[in-house]
Amino acid sequence: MADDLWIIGASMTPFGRFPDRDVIDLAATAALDALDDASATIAEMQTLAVGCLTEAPNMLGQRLQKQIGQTGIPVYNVANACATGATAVRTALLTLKAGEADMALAVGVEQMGKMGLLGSAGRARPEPAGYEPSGRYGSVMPVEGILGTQLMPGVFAQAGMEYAYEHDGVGFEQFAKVAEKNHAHSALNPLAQYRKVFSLEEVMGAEMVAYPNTLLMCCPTGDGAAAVVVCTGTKLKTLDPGVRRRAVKISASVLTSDPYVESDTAQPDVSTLTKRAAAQAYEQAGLGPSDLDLVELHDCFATAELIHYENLQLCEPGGAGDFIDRRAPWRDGTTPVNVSGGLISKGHPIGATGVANLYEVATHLRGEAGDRQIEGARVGLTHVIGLGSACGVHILERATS
Amino acid sequence: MADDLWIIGASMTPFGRFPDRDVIDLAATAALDALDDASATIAEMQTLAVGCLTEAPNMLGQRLQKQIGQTGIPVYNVANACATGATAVRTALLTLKAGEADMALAVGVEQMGKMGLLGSAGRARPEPAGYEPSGRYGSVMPVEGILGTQLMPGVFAQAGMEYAYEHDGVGFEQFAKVAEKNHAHSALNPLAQYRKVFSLEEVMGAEMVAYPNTLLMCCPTGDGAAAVVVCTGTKLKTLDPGVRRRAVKISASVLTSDPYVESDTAQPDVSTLTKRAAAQAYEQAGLGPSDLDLVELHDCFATAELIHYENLQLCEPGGAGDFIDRRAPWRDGTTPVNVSGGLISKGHPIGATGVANLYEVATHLRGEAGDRQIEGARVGLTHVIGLGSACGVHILERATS
Amino acid sequence: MTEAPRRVPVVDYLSLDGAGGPVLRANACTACGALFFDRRNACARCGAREFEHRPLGTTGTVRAFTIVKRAAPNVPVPYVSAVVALDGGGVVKANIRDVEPDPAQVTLGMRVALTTFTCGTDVEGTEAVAFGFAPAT
Amino acid sequence: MTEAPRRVPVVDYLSLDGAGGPVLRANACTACGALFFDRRNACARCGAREFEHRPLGTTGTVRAFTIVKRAAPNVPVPYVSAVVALDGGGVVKANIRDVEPDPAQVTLGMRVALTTFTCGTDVEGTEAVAFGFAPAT
Ligand SMILES: [Zn+2]
Ligand SMILES: [Zn+2]
Repeated sequence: MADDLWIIGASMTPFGRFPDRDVIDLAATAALDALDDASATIAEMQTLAVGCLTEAPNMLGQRLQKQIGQTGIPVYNVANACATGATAVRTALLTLKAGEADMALAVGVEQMGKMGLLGSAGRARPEPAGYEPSGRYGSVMPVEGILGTQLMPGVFAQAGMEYAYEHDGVGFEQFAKVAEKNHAHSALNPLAQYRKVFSLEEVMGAEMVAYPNTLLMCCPTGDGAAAVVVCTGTKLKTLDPGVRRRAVKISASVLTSDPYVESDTAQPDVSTLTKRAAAQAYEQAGLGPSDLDLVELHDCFATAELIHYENLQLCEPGGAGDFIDRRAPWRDGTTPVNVSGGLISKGHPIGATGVANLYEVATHLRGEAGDRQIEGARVGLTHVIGLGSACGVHILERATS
Repeated sequence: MADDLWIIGASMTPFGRFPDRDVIDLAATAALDALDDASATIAEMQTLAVGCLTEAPNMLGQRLQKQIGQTGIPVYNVANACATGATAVRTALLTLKAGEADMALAVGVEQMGKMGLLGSAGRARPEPAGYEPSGRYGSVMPVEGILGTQLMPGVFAQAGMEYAYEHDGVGFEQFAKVAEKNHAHSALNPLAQYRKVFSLEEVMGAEMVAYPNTLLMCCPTGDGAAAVVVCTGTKLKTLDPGVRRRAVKISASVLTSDPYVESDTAQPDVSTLTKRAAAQAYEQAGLGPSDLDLVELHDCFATAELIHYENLQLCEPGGAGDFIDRRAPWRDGTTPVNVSGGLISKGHPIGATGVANLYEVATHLRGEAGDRQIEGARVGLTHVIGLGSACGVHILERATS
Repeated sequence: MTEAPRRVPVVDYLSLDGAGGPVLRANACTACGALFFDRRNACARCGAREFEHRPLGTTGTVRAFTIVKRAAPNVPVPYVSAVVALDGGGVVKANIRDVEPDPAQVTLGMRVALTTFTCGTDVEGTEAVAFGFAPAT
Repeated sequence: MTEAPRRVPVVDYLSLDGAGGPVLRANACTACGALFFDRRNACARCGAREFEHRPLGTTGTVRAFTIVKRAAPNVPVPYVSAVVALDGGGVVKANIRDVEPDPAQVTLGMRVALTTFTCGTDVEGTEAVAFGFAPAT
């Protein structure tokens, strides 16, 4: 009954700052490039799923159709924080699995401009009028900074520090090594927002944002888009040999939310849902972490990448510090992680990220990654997490024929 | 291969203004009520789909889980303008059809407060600085009111007037009769935001908003939520007889977007995508308009309802004026339309609407609609349209066993 | 540095300097002829990606109208908004000028002709020029 | 009309008037015991809908911390934010007070005790009282 699922077209725009383009330009560029890559037209797409966090309420999918082809197909505008792009892909895949489409287009896009590391929370707090309790905590004023921090750099810093509390051999230096690696990797990626190599000392000596995350250990804001054309195995058999040869199999597609844990009252738990998603994905694919030739995981902050080594079973339990110390996730290591440069240096236009990591892995599996190619890559895993929380994991395989 | 799809739990909160509750309270109330109605628990739900336009970027699904049960299941936050709620239901259904779930929860919710008929467009226009062309039309200032109106009341007014241009027997009075009917219907619905009967003269004499729509021909803003628990036919067979007896079959579920038409350059075409959705739905269900015992359609404005009589094939081509003139869509007519009071009087909390109309039809099919019950109802159709555009149509049938 | 222009069109698909007077110009798909007024990535009708500028007719027919009485604070009401099908192709939305904003005075199917008017002046004294339609015979 | 209170807790799960001094109070699920600080619709852990108020322990252990150096404009930096596991149950986020905001001075696993401080004064002179934690032995 279950049909295979395939990526036959993939694209991403360069990530960066594009003030002269609008969010539709970015989405249209990625969509048209993915269609071209698939040797397909918009008329062949039977569903469209679009992920864009900031434009989620604004019919971006339909606005995109008006620029690339209004064919009347179902459009899903989805959002799931930093897992928004992965959710768009999953939604497109659902329509394939449900038998409602045999070819579909998923687009992730975001235009963030220079909104800054703290987002809207970076703006000044209004002066207090009379105190009146409001909201679910009966707070009489905004409590950010008064009752700890709930902003991203601090939340992920504390998530990393909790791992350090529980496991030996993890500290500021290990976290910094993650960023050193991703900056180094990005130098090989022409699509990355930044391509500058930094020494470990430079990473550790950069402006401290939220210890242990320095500015060079935090992903930037930026603009960009990515898209994939997906189809069923049955459909794939009808397509041209050139398309079939470059097709990449989606061996697992998983979305999870965070199950209850006691510490949710302090801050979201980014580990349990990732562990669950990874376990489900390995089971779906019939593969294990040792089969992975490369991994694109959600390094929104260096502290996050380190704990995901364990969450994704890339290292032994408790062994994430050792894993980075022995350079296992470097591109010439045993399990290359974020050879694109990762969110930290490739960039993180929110809605685009979960689609762009599929583009990255697919490009390696196709042997088309140029200077940054992981030679002979056959299997790769992508991972994103949106705080609050949503986790998307996909496992891709090179076509065996 | 294809399994049946069923609604086993349905709920809606009263629609109105609830400044003392937050959007999560509304969503949680509807969700818990729907679970209770299905004799199910959150632990049995395998996916959660949430539709809320204003909260689309803000992880509302996960925030709801934190109030009703964090079970780790996939969460989809979706948006499609006024078709947002229907899209949430469709997404939940996709996960059933895809074999990823056998029971799922879909919630639609919106807390609009008193944002006013014109939404954010009702605010004052800033004074012009130096003129600089910007945006896709190279406009040097906001053009609302200068190059016609693109606000909802005017767009739907013009859509209605275009129908009047093309067909005889349609004018101000016919549009007003639609609102007269829906206000009258709402008097029987304890969940409606307004329950006041108005004469045709009162409707026509009310403050003119955008001719031919007077204030009594426009839906209000408001707060509310609705939820459904859906499951597969295979799962249904395992449930208690009491649940099975009240189960309502989803015989069709369709989502469309607007295909290209020449007049898109002036304003969105709300008819073609509705016509396509209806045709697809009738085909899926193996039913026709004459089989319908009641219809809940998207009467955001009285002009809209009138043209949807034809779009949904409830009347003969060109016959919408005659259809309302002979009171066919009244609750004692041949095809009762919006016996809930419709958006015009029941209210229109955006994300809730597409789920609430499923609640309404399901409640009639179960014979549980109290004073407003359409006796012996066996088949009903729901329709929503979000401008820009997305159209959702569902056909429901009473269980035959 | 050139001096700032004294009159600018309120949207770039209004051309003020045509030989025959003001005219609306569309992006026409070179593959299928579909007309668009905005900056394009591809054709909504056929997906092709090439366009050419084309001036449209200056007369047309009112296919639909509304009389707006409740609007944003700075927008004078009442006014007549209409969907106008231009002779020779193209459908556009604009205000109907030079007519009473009264349902008895505006008729579906009425013939109209393009007109322009000043819709604002910026801090530098530049006038923004908008288009509308006026009854024609 | 009563006179406005002079001191209010910054959040309602901080109780200032307990017999033993300030204390955090949780909504505890009567079915499974899960603790929550916010207004509840149902239990995130088990789905039950009944809760009772329960005072929590005033000492605990730092499970994680960060030292925030870049913050919103009105928030003084640097400061130490921490995840504190309370003795007897409950996990909460707050600032660590009375300690240098230096990684050499804050240690994972350090013992802390609840403390309160004034975090603002409104136009009527009412003081808002927040909680934090200070090193304990
Ligand atoms: Zn074309
Ligand atoms: Zn519980």
